[in-house]
Amino acid sequence: MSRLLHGGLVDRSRTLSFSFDGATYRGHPGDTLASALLANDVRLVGRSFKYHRPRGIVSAGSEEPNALVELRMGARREPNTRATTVELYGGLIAASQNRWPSLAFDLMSANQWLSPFLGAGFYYKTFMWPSALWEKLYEPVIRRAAGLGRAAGRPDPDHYEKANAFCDVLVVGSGAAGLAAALAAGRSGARVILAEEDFRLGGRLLSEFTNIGDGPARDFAAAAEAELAGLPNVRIMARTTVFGAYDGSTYGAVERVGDHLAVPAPFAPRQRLWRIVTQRCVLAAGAFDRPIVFPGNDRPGVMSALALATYATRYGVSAGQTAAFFVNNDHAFAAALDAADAGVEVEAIVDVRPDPALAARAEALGVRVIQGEVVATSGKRLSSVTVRTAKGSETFKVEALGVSGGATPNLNLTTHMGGRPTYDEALCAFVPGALPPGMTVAGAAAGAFPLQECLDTGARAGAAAASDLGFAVPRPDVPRAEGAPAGISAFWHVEAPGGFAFVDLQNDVTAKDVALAHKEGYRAVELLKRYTTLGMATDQGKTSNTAGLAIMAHLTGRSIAETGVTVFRPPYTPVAMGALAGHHRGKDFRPTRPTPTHRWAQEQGAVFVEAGFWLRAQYFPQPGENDWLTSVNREVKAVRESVGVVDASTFGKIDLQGPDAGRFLDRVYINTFSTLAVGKARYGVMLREDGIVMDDGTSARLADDHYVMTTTTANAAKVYQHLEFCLQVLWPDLDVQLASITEHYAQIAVSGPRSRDVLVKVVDGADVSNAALPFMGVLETTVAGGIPARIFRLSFSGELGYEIAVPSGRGEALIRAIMEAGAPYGITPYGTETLGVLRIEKGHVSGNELNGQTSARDLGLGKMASTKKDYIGRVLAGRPAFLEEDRPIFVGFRPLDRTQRLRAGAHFLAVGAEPTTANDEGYMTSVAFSPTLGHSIGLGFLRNGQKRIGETVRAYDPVRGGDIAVEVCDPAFVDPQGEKQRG
Amino acid sequence: MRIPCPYCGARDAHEFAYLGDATVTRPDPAAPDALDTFSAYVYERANPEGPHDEFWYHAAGCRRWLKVTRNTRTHEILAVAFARAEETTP
Amino acid sequence: MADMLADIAPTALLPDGHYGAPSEGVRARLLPGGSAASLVARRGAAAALAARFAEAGLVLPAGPKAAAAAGVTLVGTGPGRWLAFADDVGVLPGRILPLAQGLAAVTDQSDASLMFEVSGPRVRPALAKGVMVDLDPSAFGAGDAATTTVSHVNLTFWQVADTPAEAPAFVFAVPRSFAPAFLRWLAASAAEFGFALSGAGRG
Amino acid sequence: MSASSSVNWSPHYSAFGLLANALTGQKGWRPAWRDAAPKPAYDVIVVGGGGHGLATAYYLAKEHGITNVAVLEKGHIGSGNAGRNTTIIRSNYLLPGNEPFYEWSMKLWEGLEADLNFNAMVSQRGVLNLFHSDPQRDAYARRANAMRLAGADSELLDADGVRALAPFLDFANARFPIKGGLLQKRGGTARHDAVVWGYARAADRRGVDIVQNCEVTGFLRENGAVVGVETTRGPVRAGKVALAVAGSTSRLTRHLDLRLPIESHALQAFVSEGLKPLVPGVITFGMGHFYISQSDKGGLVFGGDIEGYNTYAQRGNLPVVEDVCEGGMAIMPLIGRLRMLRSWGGLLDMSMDGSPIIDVGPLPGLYLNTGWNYGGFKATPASGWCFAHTIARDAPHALNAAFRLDRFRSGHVIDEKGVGAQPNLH
Ligand SMILES: Cc1cc2nc3c(=O)[nH]c(=O)nc-3n(C[C@H](O)[C@H](O)[C@H](O)COP(=O)(O)OP(=O)(O)OC[C@H]3O[C@@H](n4cnc5c(N)ncnc54)[C@H](O)[C@@H]3O)c2cc1C
Ligand SMILES: NC(=O)c1ccc[n+]([C@@H]2O[C@H](COP(=O)([O-])OP(=O)(O)OC[C@H]3O[C@@H](n4cnc5c(N)ncnc54)[C@H](O)[C@@H]3O)[C@@H](O)[C@H]2O)c1
Ligand SMILES: Cc1cc2nc3c(=O)[nH]c(=O)nc-3n(C[C@H](O)[C@H](O)[C@H](O)COP(=O)(O)O)c2cc1C
Ligand SMILES: [Zn+2]
Repeated sequence: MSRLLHGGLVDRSRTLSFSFDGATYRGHPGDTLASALLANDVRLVGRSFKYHRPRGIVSAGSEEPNALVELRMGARREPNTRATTVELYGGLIAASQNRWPSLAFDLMSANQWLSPFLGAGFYYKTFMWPSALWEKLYEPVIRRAAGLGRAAGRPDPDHYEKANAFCDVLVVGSGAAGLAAALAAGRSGARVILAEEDFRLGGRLLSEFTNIGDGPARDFAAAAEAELAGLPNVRIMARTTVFGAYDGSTYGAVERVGDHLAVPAPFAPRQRLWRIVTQRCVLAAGAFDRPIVFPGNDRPGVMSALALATYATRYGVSAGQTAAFFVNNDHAFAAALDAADAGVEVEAIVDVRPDPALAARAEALGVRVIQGEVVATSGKRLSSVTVRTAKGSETFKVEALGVSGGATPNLNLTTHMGGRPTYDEALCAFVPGALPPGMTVAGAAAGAFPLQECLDTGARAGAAAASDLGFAVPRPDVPRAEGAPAGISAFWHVEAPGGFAFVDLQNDVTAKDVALAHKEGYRAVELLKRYTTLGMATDQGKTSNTAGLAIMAHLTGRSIAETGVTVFRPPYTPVAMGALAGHHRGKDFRPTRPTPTHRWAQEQGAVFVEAGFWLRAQYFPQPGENDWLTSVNREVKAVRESVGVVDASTFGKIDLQGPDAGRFLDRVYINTFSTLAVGKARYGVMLREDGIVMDDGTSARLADDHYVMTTTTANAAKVYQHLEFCLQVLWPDLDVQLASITEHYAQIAVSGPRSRDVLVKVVDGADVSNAALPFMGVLETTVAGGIPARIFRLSFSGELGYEIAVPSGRGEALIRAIMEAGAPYGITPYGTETLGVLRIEKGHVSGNELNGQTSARDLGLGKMASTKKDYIGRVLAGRPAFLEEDRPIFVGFRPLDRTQRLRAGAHFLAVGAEPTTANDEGYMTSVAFSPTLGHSIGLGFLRNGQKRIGETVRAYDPVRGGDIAVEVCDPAFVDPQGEKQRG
Repeated sequence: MRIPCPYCGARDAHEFAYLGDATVTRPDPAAPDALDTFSAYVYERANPEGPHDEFWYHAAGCRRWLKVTRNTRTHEILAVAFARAEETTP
Repeated sequence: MADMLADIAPTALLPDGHYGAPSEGVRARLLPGGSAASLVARRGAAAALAARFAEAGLVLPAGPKAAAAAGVTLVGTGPGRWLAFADDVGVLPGRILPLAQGLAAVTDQSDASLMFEVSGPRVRPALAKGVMVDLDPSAFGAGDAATTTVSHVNLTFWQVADTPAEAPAFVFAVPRSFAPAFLRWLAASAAEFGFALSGAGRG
Repeated sequence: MSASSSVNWSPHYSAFGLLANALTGQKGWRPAWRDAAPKPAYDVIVVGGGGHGLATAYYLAKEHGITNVAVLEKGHIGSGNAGRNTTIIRSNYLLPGNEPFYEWSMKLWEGLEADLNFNAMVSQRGVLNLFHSDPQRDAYARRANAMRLAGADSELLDADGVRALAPFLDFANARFPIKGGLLQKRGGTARHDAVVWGYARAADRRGVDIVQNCEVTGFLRENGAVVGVETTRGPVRAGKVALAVAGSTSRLTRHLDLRLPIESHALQAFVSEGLKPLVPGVITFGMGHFYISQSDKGGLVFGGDIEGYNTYAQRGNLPVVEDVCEGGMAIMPLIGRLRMLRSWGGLLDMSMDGSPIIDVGPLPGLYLNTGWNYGGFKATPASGWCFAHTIARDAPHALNAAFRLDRFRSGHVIDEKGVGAQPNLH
């Protein structure tokens, strides 16, 4: 056990047991998986990406590049989970990943001996011969070796949700700077959200043995938290990572609601996505401790100096029986002393600088200070380090080495909207450049490293944000903090012979790889990144990027500032895709819209089909019918011979009123509506301004200044939006009012020769005779005992037919009444399939023909277009291409051999023509088996089709093995004169 | 991105449908060169970098067409107004 | 959690009952059907219309607000556009139509929406899971209304006029065909606080 | 090859070379391409060092013997869409104006590595477009047959066929059930950066100057003709100036007072953390905006719809991120616990009919290559090949004959999606 005897913010009174790679261990509440593993002396936790080198834990936070595990089991398995951010819970199960057969013995580690061949970009130069082997051999091998963890192969069983929050000031991070900012803003009354990714507030304050005011820094954090918790205008969100900065001062954040539990609490989500809309943001995200590149720097046991100290101070864990530090800055030096204070056996602090400011304090604690550089390490897990000094070299035994090359401000969120960091020579670090609107940066994230500056900049930023917004900010009362020096001397890379010196631990990018990229001309930082994959791993190079750039700068002889830096993009840390989807998965991916008669249709045994968000009855199988075609044939026959009923409520319906309604319709339809008589309906076609058909439907005139329009189901919203555009933008002088009535009305169609007989029984006495309600007539009356209704005598099927619109709440009652009234005639419910067959038999165009590529002329509707007026799309429908003879025109098709089946999607070729694009003459859009005719029929577009009626062409369908001769015919297969619908 | 709708207040842009360039106006359909002017109206765009006048429709809100001036480089919204000038407010 | 909805058809309203945690943090009630209409002022007639309504003791709010008077709730949904709701089915044809005569287009919308009253001690945090409008009392108070999109459903809602900031009640007018989806979202969102649904019947 | 011996050309890549260098401390490597400075004049200037610009230069040299060519790139090569796309290659187009062109591109991909002596990791693992309704199936059948007519491969799968390829999709509880898919087995992915570097190196080895950090800021005009460009590194004259700057096209044509049928829009793309092999090929969802593949490094590479508004900011917003992940969860609910690692955006040249423009003009001396929408990566070889032909011969090749600029005026638009003159809907 490496648990120190006392100290740390873990609850030693309670023990949690957990397992890693099958062995059982114990930890305490307050531990992370990483601290608990270290406490149990587990140092080897994973294997690296390319060379499968043994790796341990290097950080104590979300920047962790190494200690990635598969957490949980079965469908809940989460690959690539950073042990350093997993809050320990009882029963936790984790396993190492990217190793085979075992973590201790990984065969793929042989890769490291091949490293001379596997340098940066090696794959671009090889595996090309023979080319067929790429997919068959090389790529599968590369793929199996690459990747990290394994996804669970099953649907995620947990629930996610999204939530919205609004505030005046969002503070990101709850270290000294964040707490000071939240206090300053919160005390003014501004609405503040304080988001902290850790499960405990305090940031570095939890890990540093320093004083603020009269007490330990931790106490300050606790007191600040208590005060903030007491302010009603402040909301503290722990376990919440702000992952992205977006336009409109919108921030994305993810709250890990249930990740610290074995399974999420009942009825609570696993994670919650927050969209936070704020006026101001104070970024107080701290800084990362970055490594120094030296040979052997990836040995398990080599870690960040601050992390080593954090494990000791916050978790009461010594990362090894003995430890040493290798640093170039005071902050890490102080952390080393904190570690010693906490009880870690510190052998030595190796500092590259001649006189570290804190040397005296170290000596006082009995810690040796060596001026020099670590040049080598050894051991499967670290057992010794070799230091090069002015006097020569020295090797000594240690189990842990804390390394720090300085602090890298955590400015990740500042670049999400295009800001570029700038290099600060004095700090040896990139600091934020241009900021997203409304953002300020405080504390270490801004390069204000000393604790006092963190408090000061935080308080200032919080106060400024609130006062900017008009809040009266009380004079910030910033406590005094113990001053620690913040000296640093630039130092990146120990040039020494020997083993691998890693820049990017996770992607196995070495200093040699950077040199190779330089040699091959991939010198721009973005090219360096892409050629070597530096910074592209799951940690996004939070700790490694700067050293990589520094090495490239050294090679090119340019400064680091000139060399520049790659940018961070959202998310700050990887975000579960489940959280980004929230509630919207499975059946809840999108709303399901039932029609008004859904329940009734269910009772009738309907099979349903998706139509956009709607669910419509597709057909109504009867007992004994075991394929859909039998049912559909029966339904079609019923309509043609007697009567059928279908729910047509999904059509878009728009109410148009106002003195200019008629004139308006004249401008949006190709045909004329202002002359339509009151009480009559007319079929209309609308174009887009580019001359292509947008939609079709009927509009009826209910009064001089009142029309009602129907649109296709698919285009309901689009047409409404278009009409509003015409009214509000194109012709604001027209006095027309629109209202969507799609939801208010159920619309039930009754069709077939006996439909009038049924209607007579359904209406409350109104005269619906042919004379009173002729074809295309409209009647407002009541039905089924007082239900207000509009009856339109329309026909999509070609039969005598009516569409009855009633308030949607009464739709079910109406259809039941119709069924009852129709019983004597064997009234038959039908669905979308039969609707399709009926309209294909009749040669009516529908969605497959109105595909956004066809003009009115193409559809055979050119004659409808008025030549007496302008309308949307008229001018551009007159372009030369639209008038070409050769354009595919709407016609019908039937197989020469009537037993053959037609297929939508077949293309037409002249008989004997080569199947080439050049010979392509059109395509079949819709087909059906016509029970009325007893054979398959089709609709489609054929070059110059109208003129070729009677010709034979090939319907070529190679993708389904079809190639049949078809006869071109008029599209109206049934009742071409339209006598039935008028009868 | 949030668009301050003059009626509804600031809303996330995903409540709106975008149409694009609001500087073009429907030409005279009766003019002899209508084919050219309509082609230009429908297809040709300045596509500027910087301030851009554009149409947005508040589809999930008040269903008004808005004329928004937005910087296409920064996404800053510079001005918003109803497309129909004398919108029948209140 | 996801299982809570797994066996309920997405095409029907959730059945009445209690969902989620045992507490009752959020309540929703399907309001009995009344009558509803949309009102759209004729070109340039909004002011005259408002004046005429005012004379009749009704308030046409000049913005996204809900005003209740004399048994009618008038909700602003756009410039010159309102939704009118009344419990009594006779009110709209009887009063609104004659008032609007010549100044506005009136369209019956009585069956267009289902109306849910949503309340309870945790109503705001539950609604925040879909409503993208700031519901803090400082930003949205009694009588405020919004037309917006919630969990892929476009709808209009308002805070009931006489409900206080500490115990607000909201009415959601949800397009009828989207009501099942709305309730599924609401139940999922309110489950952690405990959710009681009534008025929706057997579903 | 016209290489002069004074230049340090990149050596030929071979297994032997790799071995030799491994044993000699990588001493033999040279820059993959020279970092050229602009000369005062060239026969042809190609503006834009993305895939299309570099391929154009390469084919000018290789196919037409025109080697006095410069590619001027404002940043580093591949910093535009070429370096930020989701790498899908396919030739599953519908319309006659498009399909033969994209099929030619497929053919060039198939021989690319041997041609360039650079492994661009062209991986023909299949592109599967799911469909969820009968009308969608009909539309895909029409497309599949159009592909066959152009000599491409295509298959129409039913739900069982899809299940056999991708058993991890949601066949049990999907809001929009999977009814089948259109499969192009020859489709797949290629490594985006490698394509850029491969063309750059191959063009360089044929004498083309690749000039980085050289932004074109205006044009040199004489008698109405374009005779060169202004750049941040001074004026450069040229017999012909060819634009291949994708989403930046209007920024340049503004200097010539041209209004084009182009809008600039942003598309985001996403990559997950690295995973062991999971997704075999490319899969697209037919009822939402989501498509996915897996890179050789193990990251799931995925994307969805464009942002939908004109923009020159190379980034997107949260609603699209959510929309994409909702689509992902809708068909592949096992991704719930996998994590999005990085998102980024690219600047698309969305055209008014969703199809490209490769043409001579519209001014003398000027040549246009634009309108690639979200789909120009797959076009890279054919675009370069056809553009080179168009520049060299002053006339389009039959393969790009439909990509004329005047098609909008004549009405010969090529609108695959049928949404009309609204770029954000293509
Ligand atoms: C997120 C995303 C995903 C995509 N996915 C796919 C996909 O899966 N499959 C597919 O086929 N296509 C895809 N595309 C589209 C494809 O990437 C582009 O169509 C294609 O890359 C464009 O051609 P290009 O490579 O030449 O463009 P770019 O790489 O953008 O090249 C243009 C170059 O011009 C330079 N430039 C601009 N202005 C100037 C100037 N003034 N002076 C000098 N240089 C200048 C730019 O810096 C840039 O390097 C995607 C695009 C994006 C953004
Ligand atoms: N003297 C030096 O040279 C030096 C250098 C660096 C740091 N420091 C010390 O480090 C501390 C810096 O204080 P600070 O307040 O600036 O930082 P901090 O590191 O104490 O706190 C930052 C907090 O932000 C959180 N965080 C980061 N990104 C986040 C995100 N996207 N979403 C939510 N939470 C996020 C972190 O978990 C952390 O708790 C001080 O204690 C200072 O003394 C000193
Ligand atoms: C196909 C593809 C795969 C990518 N894989 C990764 C990856 O594994 N890790 C990573 O950090 N970035 C990856 N990226 C994204 C790049 O880091 C970078 O974001 C992208 O090229 C855009 O450049 P920019 O972010 O510098 O603007 C990938 C990009 C593409 C196009
Ligand atoms: Zn609005």
